[in-house]
Amino acid sequence: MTDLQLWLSAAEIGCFFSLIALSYLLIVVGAGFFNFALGPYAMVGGLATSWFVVIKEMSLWPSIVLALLIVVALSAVTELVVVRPVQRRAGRGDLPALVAVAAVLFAVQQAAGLVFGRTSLPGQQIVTFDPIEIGDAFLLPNALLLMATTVVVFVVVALWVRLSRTGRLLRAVGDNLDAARVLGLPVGRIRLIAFLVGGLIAGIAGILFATKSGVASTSGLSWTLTGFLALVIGGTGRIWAPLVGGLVLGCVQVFTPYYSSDITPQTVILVLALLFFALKPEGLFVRRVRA
Amino acid sequence: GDDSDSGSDKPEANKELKGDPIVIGLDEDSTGPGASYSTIAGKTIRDAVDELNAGDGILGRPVKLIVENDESDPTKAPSVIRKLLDDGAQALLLVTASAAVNQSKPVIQQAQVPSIAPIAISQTFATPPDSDYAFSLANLLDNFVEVYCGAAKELGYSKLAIISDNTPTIEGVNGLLKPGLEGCMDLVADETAAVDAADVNAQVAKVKDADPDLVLVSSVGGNFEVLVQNTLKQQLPDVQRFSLASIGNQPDIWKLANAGALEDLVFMGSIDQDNPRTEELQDKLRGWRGDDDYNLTAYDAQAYDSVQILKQAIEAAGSTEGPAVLDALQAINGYEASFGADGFSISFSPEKHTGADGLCGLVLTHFGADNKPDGAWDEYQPPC
Amino acid sequence: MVVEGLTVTYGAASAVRDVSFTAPAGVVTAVVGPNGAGKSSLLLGVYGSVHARGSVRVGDRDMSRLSAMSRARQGIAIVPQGRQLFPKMSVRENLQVAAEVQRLGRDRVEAALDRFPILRERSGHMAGVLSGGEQQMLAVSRALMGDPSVLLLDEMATGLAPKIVADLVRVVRELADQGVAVVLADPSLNATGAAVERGYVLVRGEVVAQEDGVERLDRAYQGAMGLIQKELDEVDGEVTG
Amino acid sequence: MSERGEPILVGSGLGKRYGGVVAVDDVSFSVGAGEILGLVGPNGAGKTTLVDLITGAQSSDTGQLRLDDRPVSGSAARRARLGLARTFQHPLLAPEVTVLEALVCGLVAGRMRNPWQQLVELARGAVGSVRADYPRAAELAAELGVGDLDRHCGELSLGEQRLVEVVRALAQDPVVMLLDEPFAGADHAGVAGTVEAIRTVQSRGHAVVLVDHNVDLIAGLADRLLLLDRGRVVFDGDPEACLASEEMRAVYFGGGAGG
Amino acid sequence: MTTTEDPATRRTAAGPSRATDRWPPLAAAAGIVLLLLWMRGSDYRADLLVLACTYALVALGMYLPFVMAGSLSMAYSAYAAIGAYSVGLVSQETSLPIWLGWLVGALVSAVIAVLLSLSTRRLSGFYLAAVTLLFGTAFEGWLGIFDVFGGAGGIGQIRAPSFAGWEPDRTAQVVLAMLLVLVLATLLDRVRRSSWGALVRAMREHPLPVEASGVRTADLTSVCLAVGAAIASFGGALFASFVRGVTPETFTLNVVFLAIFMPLIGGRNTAWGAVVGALLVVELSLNLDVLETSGQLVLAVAVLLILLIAPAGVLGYLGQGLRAVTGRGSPPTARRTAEEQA
Ligand SMILES: Nc1ncnc2c1ncn2[C@@H]1O[C@H](COP(=O)(O)OP(=O)(O)OP(=O)(O)O)[C@@H](O)[C@H]1O
Ligand SMILES: Nc1ncnc2c1ncn2[C@@H]1O[C@H](COP(=O)(O)OP(=O)(O)OP(=O)(O)O)[C@@H](O)[C@H]1O
Ligand SMILES: [Mg+2]
Ligand SMILES: [Mg+2]
Repeated sequence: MTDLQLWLSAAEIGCFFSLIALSYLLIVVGAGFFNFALGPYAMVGGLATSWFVVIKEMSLWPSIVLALLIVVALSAVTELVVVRPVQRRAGRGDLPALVAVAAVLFAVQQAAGLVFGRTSLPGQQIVTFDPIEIGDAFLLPNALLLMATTVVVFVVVALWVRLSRTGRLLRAVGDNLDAARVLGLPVGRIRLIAFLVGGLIAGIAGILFATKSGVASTSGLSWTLTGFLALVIGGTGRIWAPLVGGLVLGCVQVFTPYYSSDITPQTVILVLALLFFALKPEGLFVRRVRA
Repeated sequence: GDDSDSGSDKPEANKELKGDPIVIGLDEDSTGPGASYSTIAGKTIRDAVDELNAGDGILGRPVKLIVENDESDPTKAPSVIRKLLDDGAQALLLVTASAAVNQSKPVIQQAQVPSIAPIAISQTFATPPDSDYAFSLANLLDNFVEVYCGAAKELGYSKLAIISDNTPTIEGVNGLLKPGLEGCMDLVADETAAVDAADVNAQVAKVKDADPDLVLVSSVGGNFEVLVQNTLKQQLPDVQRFSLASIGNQPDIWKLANAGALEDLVFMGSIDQDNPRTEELQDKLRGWRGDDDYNLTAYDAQAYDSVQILKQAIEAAGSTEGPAVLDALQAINGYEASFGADGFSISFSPEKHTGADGLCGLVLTHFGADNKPDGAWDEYQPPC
Repeated sequence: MVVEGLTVTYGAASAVRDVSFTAPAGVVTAVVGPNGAGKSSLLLGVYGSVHARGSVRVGDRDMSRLSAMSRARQGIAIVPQGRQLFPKMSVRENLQVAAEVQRLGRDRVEAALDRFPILRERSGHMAGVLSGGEQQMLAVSRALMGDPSVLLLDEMATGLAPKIVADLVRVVRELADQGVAVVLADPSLNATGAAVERGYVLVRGEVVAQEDGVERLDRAYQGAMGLIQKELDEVDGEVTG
Repeated sequence: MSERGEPILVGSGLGKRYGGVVAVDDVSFSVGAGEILGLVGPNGAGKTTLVDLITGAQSSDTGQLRLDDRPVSGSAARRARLGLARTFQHPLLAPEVTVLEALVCGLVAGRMRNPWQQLVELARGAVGSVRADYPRAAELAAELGVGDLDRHCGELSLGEQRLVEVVRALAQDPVVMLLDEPFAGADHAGVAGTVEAIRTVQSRGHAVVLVDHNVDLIAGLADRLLLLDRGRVVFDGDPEACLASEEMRAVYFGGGAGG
Repeated sequence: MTTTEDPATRRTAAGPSRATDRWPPLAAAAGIVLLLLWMRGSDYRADLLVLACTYALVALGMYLPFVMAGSLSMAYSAYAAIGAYSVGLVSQETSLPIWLGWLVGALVSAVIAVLLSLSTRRLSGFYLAAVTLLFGTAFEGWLGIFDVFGGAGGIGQIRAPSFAGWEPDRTAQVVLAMLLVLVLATLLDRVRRSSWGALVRAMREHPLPVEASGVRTADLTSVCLAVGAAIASFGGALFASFVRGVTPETFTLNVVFLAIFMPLIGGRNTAWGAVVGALLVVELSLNLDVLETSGQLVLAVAVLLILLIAPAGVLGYLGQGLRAVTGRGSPPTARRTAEEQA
């Protein structure tokens, strides 16, 4: 495990996974279910940016802003037009919401295919300087940007959730929705904020990661799944847990194929997960309260 | 529903065609993982049918194309074929992933409907069992092996590394390729990555450790191939890279690569601008699409040729009766293809349902510094 | 506070039907009734956190159109029934959340922690690990945090030891004396009767009696329950007979 | 069946601490056949925790428990199979289950002790050979005054839910039934139903452990009172004596104010 | 195939009534006859029906653990694949009748389901979803790697099913498949309304009191998952027996998502909802030419519309309509605690 290049790769993709996982976590905290539509949000972020730049020949920054607006709008629509009415009508519990966002996942993916085309588009380089050479390894400008952004996002979100008014209300809504409603917390607004911030982070992640090998309308599902895995590995107990999860997942994905061509990363993750659950059955970072 | 760009001059339908239309079923992969290449062929098939309808049709009858999408899902493929048959398809064109194509063989066999897989390169489809009515056009993988080995011998490559994606299609391809390649080179590294992998530095690092003369990327193309080529270019800038056909036939993908990342990559092309029929078809497509820069791909040519071959066969048979058309197809001999080198031809016989005659349907093509194919590779070309 | 024509519905069923009542400032008004009569629904309807029709006025301000949060900011406070806390947040954070809803300062949070010694002691613990009574204390001091002008107490004494109840009764009386309109809902007047001055009997979502004085109220309640018992017996008789 | 008064459930030296908080401290008690043991004490005295320790909802740090003279240990489910049934201080009823179904759960639980029994019961459910549970549950509900059997538990008021929980516990036909504040927020009918349930258990020669702050009620029902304060037993004995005791006044009523 | 949905009218105090027990299967039997009339002669429609039965079995497999017990397992693609490959392997490696593959597949799936659930028995449902998801994706990889499974090409030319010398033709196979679905749905629906079902549904929201009444909820969850996995593996076995082939890509994660959709769009208050959902999914994603191609988009939008318009699913909606017509009972009032002020 001395090849620096591999560590850099692991860190890069790990950062991407952890950003998606962080968006998951925010929505888990605020709304109490897994928003499987996050992968497609990230995809739309990346794809729309490239579409504006490549097909519509707009310049980069307006494209990014426009794409992020689209993503954030999508996220808001998911909450306002889909999840909220569905939960109101079908009763609470995560089942209807889960099914609804799974449907959104497919709808966004297909709709993006219709709008932006089904072929891949190249990701847009936001910063351009020569790759930094560290020993015989290269750090690409966008990888550096992705890592730096990840650190900033995590710090900001952690502070926000812990210390800000909205952050505290967000945790309260996630902790006991009934109580939040009874006390008159602005539940709808808080949840919307969770979706907006979650969508924004996913969108940024998608834009930054698209430079790696382009982005296509079908990227959404696999991003949804890898983000979910990162969340699983890290757990939902702490804000920085997704970062841990994402980096672990990144390492597994990079180093498994390096050390064995027969064992797939999925197998390694499965074995790791089983071992981990066997050794630490109470899970990571759980907080127990009484019944 | 096709997009009719303003600048195009699409052929107008000939109003004089009479009689029941001849129904051709098209299984296209318009939304699944194979959409990026399947739709290229699908579009050209539509154009070719429009062209027929603007001319004499087939047997003086109009041609109707019915389209279904199996999303590259082998589970769905047989049903999609049956649906096309239910809707009256008298011949089938299958431009979908090979795993899906292979699943539909028993259905085709049972229904006795002549079927062509224009872009398939796997042996399985057009060889027994259940292949009485199944035909393929392009050069198959054993030809690929001959060409790669020919190049290796000519240029003195002895250490080969392969990087593959994990799709069933490629696994099938590799199963046929590898034994052949091992006959002419040492396989020093054989790496696989998930087709949706986010990073392939690990695989490339292992390839680097093996110090090969030649790296072959075996993939369905798309983002995966770009990721590999980007990484290879960075980590092993001086090693010769070969690829299968896909990357050359997916113009949209080239843009995804880092600047110059595809330079000197050699792929198994099938387009040779010296072939007059190639040029003719390219001009046609440019006209139809109103795009003067359109670069003809092998998928376009193979799709176009398959429609022409069907037309020939049905007209020779005088009807659309399956067995009659089958006989006529098996009598196709020396059809001059619009892909491959000048002189490349396609023939079928009862024993040979794979069309390509000889190796020169394949043209080793290399990329230029602008990440675009830059014509036939100077170093080596297969003999005809 | 004046409430007119209040109707609370859950989906198709209505829990409170067209109830009107007043809760004058400076007075402790009780709402008594059997389990399921609609007392809690009534209080929540007044507070604005369930779907309700009808008008709620405090002084001359009409609250009917306001959200629960706005009503809280206008000085309505509630001790809801059941465990309406945020179990995985600390005791202090629970108070902070309520303070944020009402836009109150930090000092209020600290003051609320001091209302019961145990809360200060446990201020860093998660609210979910407190004992039932301790949780109730947290809910009470949360409601008293912001100097409300209307105080809605739903089974305030639930799970509290007699000593604490006695203290609370005293506090409630004091607040009333300072001009707060207190509404106290309970299925029985045993524990909290000492605080009550007047009240309503609520049965099946409707007000069936209004009385001044605890004894008279209690008698009216007993009477209403006896009536119901008789009604039930009659129905039973019809069915079996 | 044990002779009345013969100890059924005996705890000795039970203790539990959470970090620095001592919730239960060296508590010993005993409850006999047909007896009712009342647990009283100020808020946070450790009553619920003691119930948790007995039923296995929490594991105890110290002490032993014997039921019918056999040691009791292990998970909550295991102890329940030995005959312990309980209610929760805050009712825990699944909102989408009807009242009748909630009671049926109590009846069927005893037949599903291990995976095999669960499979067998599943098969019996599939072929529809178990229909007796529903009428029996309905009968029980009628006896204890639980109405609205077809309503969903989530639609019940809190007081109604509490009574349903008591009846569910009774449906398990427990050897020892532990009720955590069943009278809190109950109306006349609720109190009557709960008392009926307690009497039923008692009449079967089984025991009841009763926690509540309604001292009058509990003193009237219980054969014995255990007064807890800060996790320790400060008084153990006859209800009358307990009510009159100095300890009671000091730790519970405070300043002489009677219940 | 409609049942009365409202649990409140569904049961009298005497328990599940015999009338509501009987007529859904009768309606379903009538449905089978109609579907057979519709299918007559068309191979394609036979395919669709078998695909619908396959999906229905996978969805029924999810019914017990997911809809009733609330445990989301995402390994259903793997269970279906296990069923299919068992049939394939029995056909390829032995000369035993292929229906043995059905049993083997069910057994193996059940065992795996139990092992996976044991590994997370003390964790929240989220971890079960995760582990099963991991298993599902890893399993797909293993199918491609190990030679016995035939690599990427999978196993083809599976022997035709036969029972004691009788080889049912395609139509007979379709009929058998539909009967199997009918029987399983009937049984599952009875289970849902039995006391066992009540306990499982109670456990979903609050495991603690169930545990406190003497039932190990972890065991009960495992039992649900095992039974569900076995039923889902029948789906795979059915598909492989009918299509007579299977590849690693036959059952992918897509199937899992579809199976999550099905019980909800059909109606989660009855096991028949899963069946109706499967029919709808097949109809929407394969047989409908609304947008020439994008079945997935149509399906996704349809799912959303159903969730919004008929939250109790299609059957729930029909049931409500039926009740409105016959004037029996009131619509179910969903639990709406402290509904948010508009
Ligand atoms: N979330 C809900 N959904 C449907 N019905 C409800 C809901 N909450 C309460 N109800 C019904 O509304 C009626 C009034 O309930 P409410 O809780 O207001 O009664 P209560 O008088 O406070 O009773 P208790 O003394 O038991 O607390 C009851 O019949 C109850 O079943
Ligand atoms: N998990 C825990 N962590 C920290 N402290 C705890 C925990 N569980 C209980 N306690 C503390 O233990 C003490 C005893 O709690 P318990 O619930 O047993 O009291 P109780 O006698 O039932 O009181 P009440 O009458 O208010 O219900 C309380 O002070 C409580 O805060
Ligand atoms: Mg109430
Ligand atoms: Mg307690």
